[in-house]
Amino acid sequence: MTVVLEVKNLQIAFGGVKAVDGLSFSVDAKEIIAVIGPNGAGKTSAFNCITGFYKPSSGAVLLYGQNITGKRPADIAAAGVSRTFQNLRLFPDLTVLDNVRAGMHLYGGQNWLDAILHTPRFKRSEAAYTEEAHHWLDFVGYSGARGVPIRNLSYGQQKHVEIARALARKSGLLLLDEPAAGLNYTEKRDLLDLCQRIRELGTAIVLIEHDMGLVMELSERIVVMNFGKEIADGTPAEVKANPAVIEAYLGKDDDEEVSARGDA
Amino acid sequence: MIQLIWDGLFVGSFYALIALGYSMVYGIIKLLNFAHGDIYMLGAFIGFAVLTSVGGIPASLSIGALLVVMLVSMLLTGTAGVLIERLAYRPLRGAPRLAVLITAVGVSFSLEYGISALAGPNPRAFPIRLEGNVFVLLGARISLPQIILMLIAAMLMVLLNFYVEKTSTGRAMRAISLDRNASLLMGINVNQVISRTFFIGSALAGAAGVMAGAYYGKIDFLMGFIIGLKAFTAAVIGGIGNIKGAMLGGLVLGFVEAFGAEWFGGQWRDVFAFAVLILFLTLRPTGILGQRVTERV
Amino acid sequence: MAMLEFDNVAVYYGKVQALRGISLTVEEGEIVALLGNNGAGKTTTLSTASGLVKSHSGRVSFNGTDITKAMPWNVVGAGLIHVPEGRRIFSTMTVLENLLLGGYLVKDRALVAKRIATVYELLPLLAERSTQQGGTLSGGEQQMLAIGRALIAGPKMLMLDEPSMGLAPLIVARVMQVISEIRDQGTTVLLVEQNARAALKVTDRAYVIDGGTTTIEGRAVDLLGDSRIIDAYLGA
Amino acid sequence: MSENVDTTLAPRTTRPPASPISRLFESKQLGWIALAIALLIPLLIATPYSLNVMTTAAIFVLLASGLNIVVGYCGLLDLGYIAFMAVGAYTAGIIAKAFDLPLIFTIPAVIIMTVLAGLIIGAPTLRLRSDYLAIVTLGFGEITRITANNLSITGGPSGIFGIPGLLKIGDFDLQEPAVFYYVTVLVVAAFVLAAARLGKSRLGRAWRFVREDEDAAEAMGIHTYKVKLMAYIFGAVWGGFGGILFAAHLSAVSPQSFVFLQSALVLMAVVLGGMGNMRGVVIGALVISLLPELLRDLSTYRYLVFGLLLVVVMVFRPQGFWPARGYEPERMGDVSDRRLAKGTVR
Amino acid sequence: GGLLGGGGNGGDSTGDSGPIKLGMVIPISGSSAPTGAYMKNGAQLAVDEINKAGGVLGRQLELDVEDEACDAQQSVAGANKAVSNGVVISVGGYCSGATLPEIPIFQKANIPMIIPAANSQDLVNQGAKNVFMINGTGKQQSTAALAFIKKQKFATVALVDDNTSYSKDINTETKSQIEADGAVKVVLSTSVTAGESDYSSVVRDIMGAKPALVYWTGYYQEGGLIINQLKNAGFAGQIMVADGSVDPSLAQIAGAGADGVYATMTQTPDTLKGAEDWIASYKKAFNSDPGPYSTQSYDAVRLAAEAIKQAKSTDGAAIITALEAIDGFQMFSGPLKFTAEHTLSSGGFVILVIKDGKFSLEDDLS
Ligand SMILES: Nc1ncnc2c1ncn2[C@@H]1O[C@H](COP(=O)(O)OP(=O)(O)OP(=O)(O)O)[C@@H](O)[C@H]1O
Ligand SMILES: Nc1ncnc2c1ncn2[C@@H]1O[C@H](COP(=O)(O)OP(=O)(O)OP(=O)(O)O)[C@@H](O)[C@H]1O
Ligand SMILES: CC(C)C[C@H](N)C(=O)O
Ligand SMILES: [Mg+2]
Ligand SMILES: [Mg+2]
Repeated sequence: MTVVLEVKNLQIAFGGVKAVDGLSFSVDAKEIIAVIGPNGAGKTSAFNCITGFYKPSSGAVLLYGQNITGKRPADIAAAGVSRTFQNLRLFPDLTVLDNVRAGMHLYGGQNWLDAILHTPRFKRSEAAYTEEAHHWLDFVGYSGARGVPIRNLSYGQQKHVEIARALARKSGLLLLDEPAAGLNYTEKRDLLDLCQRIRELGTAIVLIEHDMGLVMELSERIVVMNFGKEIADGTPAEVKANPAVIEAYLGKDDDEEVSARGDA
Repeated sequence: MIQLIWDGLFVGSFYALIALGYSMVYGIIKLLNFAHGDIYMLGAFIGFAVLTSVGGIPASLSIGALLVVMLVSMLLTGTAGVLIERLAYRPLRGAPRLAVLITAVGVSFSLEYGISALAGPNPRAFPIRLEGNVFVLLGARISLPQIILMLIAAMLMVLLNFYVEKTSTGRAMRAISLDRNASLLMGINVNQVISRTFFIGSALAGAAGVMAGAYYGKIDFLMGFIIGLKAFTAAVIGGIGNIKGAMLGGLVLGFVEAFGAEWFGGQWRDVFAFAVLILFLTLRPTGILGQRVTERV
Repeated sequence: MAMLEFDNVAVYYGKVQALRGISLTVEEGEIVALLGNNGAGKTTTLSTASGLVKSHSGRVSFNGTDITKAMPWNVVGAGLIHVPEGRRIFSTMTVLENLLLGGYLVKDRALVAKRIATVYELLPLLAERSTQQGGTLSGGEQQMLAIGRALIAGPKMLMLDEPSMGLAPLIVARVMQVISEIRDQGTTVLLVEQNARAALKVTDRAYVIDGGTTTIEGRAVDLLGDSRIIDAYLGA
Repeated sequence: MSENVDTTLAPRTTRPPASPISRLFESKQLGWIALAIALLIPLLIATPYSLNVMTTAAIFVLLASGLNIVVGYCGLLDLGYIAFMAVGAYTAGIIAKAFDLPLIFTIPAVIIMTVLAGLIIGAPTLRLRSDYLAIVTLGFGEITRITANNLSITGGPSGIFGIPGLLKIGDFDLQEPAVFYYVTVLVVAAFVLAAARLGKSRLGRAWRFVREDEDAAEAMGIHTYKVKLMAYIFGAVWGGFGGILFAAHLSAVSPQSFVFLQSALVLMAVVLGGMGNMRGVVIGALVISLLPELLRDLSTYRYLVFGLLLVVVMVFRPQGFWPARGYEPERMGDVSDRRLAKGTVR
Repeated sequence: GGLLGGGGNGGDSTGDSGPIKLGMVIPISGSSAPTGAYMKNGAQLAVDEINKAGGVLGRQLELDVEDEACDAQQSVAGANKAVSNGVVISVGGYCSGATLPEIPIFQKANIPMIIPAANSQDLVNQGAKNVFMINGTGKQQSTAALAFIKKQKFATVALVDDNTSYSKDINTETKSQIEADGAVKVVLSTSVTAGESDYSSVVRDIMGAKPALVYWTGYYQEGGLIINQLKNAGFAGQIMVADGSVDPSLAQIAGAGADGVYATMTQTPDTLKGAEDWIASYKKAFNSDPGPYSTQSYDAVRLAAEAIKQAKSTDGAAIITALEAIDGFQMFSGPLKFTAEHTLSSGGFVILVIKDGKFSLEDDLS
């Protein structure tokens, strides 16, 4: 198994708050890993450190063994990390298709001179962009209008577009920050299915999620954080039974909040 | 040297007073109100009209008369600001920000050439002129009118700062600037608060206009243009949208200009001032007091 | 008399019709849930009540007064408070300032202070963070703040748009508990939730919105056993 | 945007699908029709005045199309855009006069100088957001003008006069007003077309991504710095060519032509026309440059009326005359906007 | 005619019937607008008088005023408009910077220019055959200034301009003449930015340099402020201003300190004997006092009429020949005879002084 991502002893603090305080985990190819933990545990901050939006104060992030710690987001993205955001970060005035095309920026295929001269190369690459965009929208099961600006979409629709955009990046690692938030039961089932199909593309997934049903069913391993620290790392079954995790996060009455239950 | 600092401080307080209105309006509706300098001009002309219609004023009364005229002018420019917002800016709520900016330029043209059509394009000598004892302090010549004007300016600024920082209307202003729809859900009458902001900002500019008329002695229909740009600059140096920053920015700009003129000669003063500004902003991209918005991703 | 009543309300965004005749009632003291797929029109329904969105036709009334055309601040003044989707915390203001803004229309300062104290009791996490900037709170912390902020206004009725979104399981339970506590203290609640199972546990009645119209209505206990609901929103 | 929210509550632009008329307007042929009209007009009215005004308007269109790259596409508020035209005009004027060269031969030098100017102005502004950027660009504009006013190589406040024409071969002089008008229109049309094409390319999309959300753009692997610099450079080159035409047209360059107001007017053209949409911007530029001329006979009331008209127009058309539509065909080769936001995801 | 109508009625006044059109491109908007109004009135007065007396060549005169806002681009449009409207001669020109690019346009259209006010040396340097200047040039003004400075034995001089071409022109010219002469010392030569209110920095510089005379070469708006601020700062030396500052408002703006301020200026109606009637008729026509360049504009029109009369034609070349031949035509600045450069033989500069807020003749430098 090749190791895709390795996070070693990551730390970052804001003022007095140690948002991430010594996080370490690694992700193998095609693996799906969940990061869970109470609100404010530092999950999103960890994502931000990995993707270069925050500069970690110490620790290292290795992608395919190559150190990417502290590089700027665009370089990390180019190195092969793709992500979605907890609060949607789409381009609201642009069309659905353009939003997905954003994920294909690194494909290249044309330069500005091609564009000005409308060379055949340019036309070919534009056609390819559009075709790919439709492909990824179909892949995530998006059935809404595609030529309209993102603003006109409901929240759930936007979530799908964001995933399509991230997939269009075709990178080996996908970080999803709470993809199921705001989705109802049926939609979560679709998401589950989608993640499995993504894995089949050869992409490893790290997802932050609060929906335990989804997490338990989907992930091979779960990293649990609390107050920036890692309090557990193991299989779903191990984590579920871990008293510290129950205490800090799950609560005793574990099936209460699970809307997408494992046995569904 | 002391003279230099004093002169910079004095001009700077004019900049600051106008920058305040700029910054307030910017803070709340993110509008670079290019017509703001023209409100200052309007204030001066209202003062002029009031004074000439009253007729001769005994020189001894000039400070008192000035204060009264200033109040009248503040009231009227404030109202003008509210009207302009109503008619020209409010219909553009929710429109792209630059659209409002262009409207503001249109308003600026209208004010300038409207006054020029009404009062003629000639510069006018202001009917009262603040003249007073000059004394020398640490080698700098300082005049009584300068001190009085700076006191008035400082007082207005302190009041305003209190209003914005400590009252609930002030808090509402800041809230609107952050998220207008969420402010609506707090029960904030957004229209009313914006109107108030325009009133206050414009009244301050009006006060500055009267003060400038009385101190410098000349007013004309284009007098707001350059100082408007300066105030804009000052507001940005201070951290646009930030009230204290605007005051500070005004004073800093006054100093930088004074030193620029001293070191490089009058013709290079603005080049120096802008170069300093650019350099400064590259080092501190959000101005002196502007919040470094740690964007959460 | 119903506390909140929608009578055949239609809403357009430009030429897109989002609501195609919503009718519903919420009685005083009830917790009513609104369920529905993404894009069904739940958020639009709440926004219409709070005056953020203007309806095309139909009528909305609150406590017997017609608020169809009321301005948002008048709706708030009447005691109908909307906690919006996505929390919408004032990001560069402190937690305390956010709470104070919740009490913007309350002229009695002592009352505001008292309510803040109550909120701090109810949601102790906020007390700890009272001087932190709202924008730097974690998602769950922000949701607490949004609810707390709404309570400072002293609402007669609270409309919550997906309050459990992004919250940890323990907190979801806590939020639902807080919602029942709020109701027990006399505040009526209209709750939009994707987490139907959690929502139906605390609600009295629920409506399902589909394609901009209210399709199913019933008591929560009944709906929990309704196959249409189970298939679409609960899972077996 | 730092808002910690989704966009559901934010004011949205909801534009209906294209009506048949606007579809006609958006057709590919429109540009050619406009060009044909521009080329035919002199056959109807060819007074020195109308030629002069139309030439000025055409140059203004070029400027607006350049600024549209910076502001409309990339969202960088530039209040000192006229500086690029100044750099172009002075470079061309100085070189042409010093070596008594037709202006056409100064093109390489102008490109070099404007690219440099784009880099110099772009580099320090890259970290700045929106309005801080505005003041810095305004500052650069003023620095450029005042420097030109104070240096002797630029002719000081009087500027440079008697600049040679674009090109003269025997009896054929491009400077002949009607000929010059045609040359200008063709050059401008080429630049406008190029700018419009850039807008619809990978680079053009990258500009828009940066405009909408820099962080998200970075996450897509887009180097926001590089992309913004490209916008400045293209804008600068467009401005530089505007400068050459300007110098040729007036045969004179002086600092008063590059005051802040000029930058504001170009910006006005872009916004009034419809940011980001090249066709709209062309119309905006024509309106902004022709309107004051049409109002010339009002003499003293000219700018009062101009100002009021601006306000009224903006109030009634806040998006500009012809904004970027924000829609595209649903499928390739599909002209209609099928299935408007009706479909829900499930 | 508007933008589109320009061609329709243009051209015919060069024919033999209808009114003869005089073009006048001057600032109607912008910060120089006040002077534009004075000039327009002065010209209109002459047109009316001439028309009342039967016109020229049996035809009436008509003034075509175009705005240039002191901006090159606008003046080019204005000049082209005038050409399209069929003017046979131009009698405008206030801002040198805006007037310069008009020259090739009028030249190409074979239209002579009588420039009443603009007087930068650059205008002369163009060497255009069709340009005639009836205001003294910058060089002549500097010469007059130096003559007066030496006469009054001012040992040290500070030169201040406003960074416009006209103003800087006089500053540099005066400076080089003074330096060439050697008797007087220039202790400061600097610029300010026009359009502001606070000139404390230049005041500081002047106070530091302690000149016996300050020569302000810009316009009256800023001139008034600088005089006032200098006096408030306790400046004890003398102040002199150039012709751009000669305006009744100068003294009003400068306030109490204005008395005793000198000016280099061509004769104005106020200082001319026998101009009272003229002032009265101006007042009657426009209900206001004449201002700077009202007289020159008036003279420009009269001169144009005279030249057309002499040429017996409205053809440009004929008018130019007639203008070159004119000798002894009476103007406010005295009898006219153009030099080979088409400028006044003597600038006609005199020194005025402000007394009780009014300019009066101090020294005719003869
Ligand atoms: N830019 C910032 N400035 C200051 N504090 C921050 C910043 N970003 C995060 N924090 C703080 O760091 C802690 C961790 O936040 P983070 O967003 O990573 O939590 P999380 O685990 O993603 O929580 P949730 O599940 O609620 O989204 C929180 O206490 C938060 O307030
Ligand atoms: N401002 C808007 N402009 C255009 N269309 C809109 C706008 N807001 C919502 N819509 C459309 O109206 C419909 C209802 O949207 P709404 O946000 O009310 O749905 P919702 O039920 O809250 O969905 P979700 O669960 O995803 O939040 C959707 O189809 C959406 O695309
Ligand atoms: C005083 C004026 C006659 C000077 C004129 N403005 C010029 O530029 O030449
Ligand atoms: Mg998070
Ligand atoms: Mg919703």
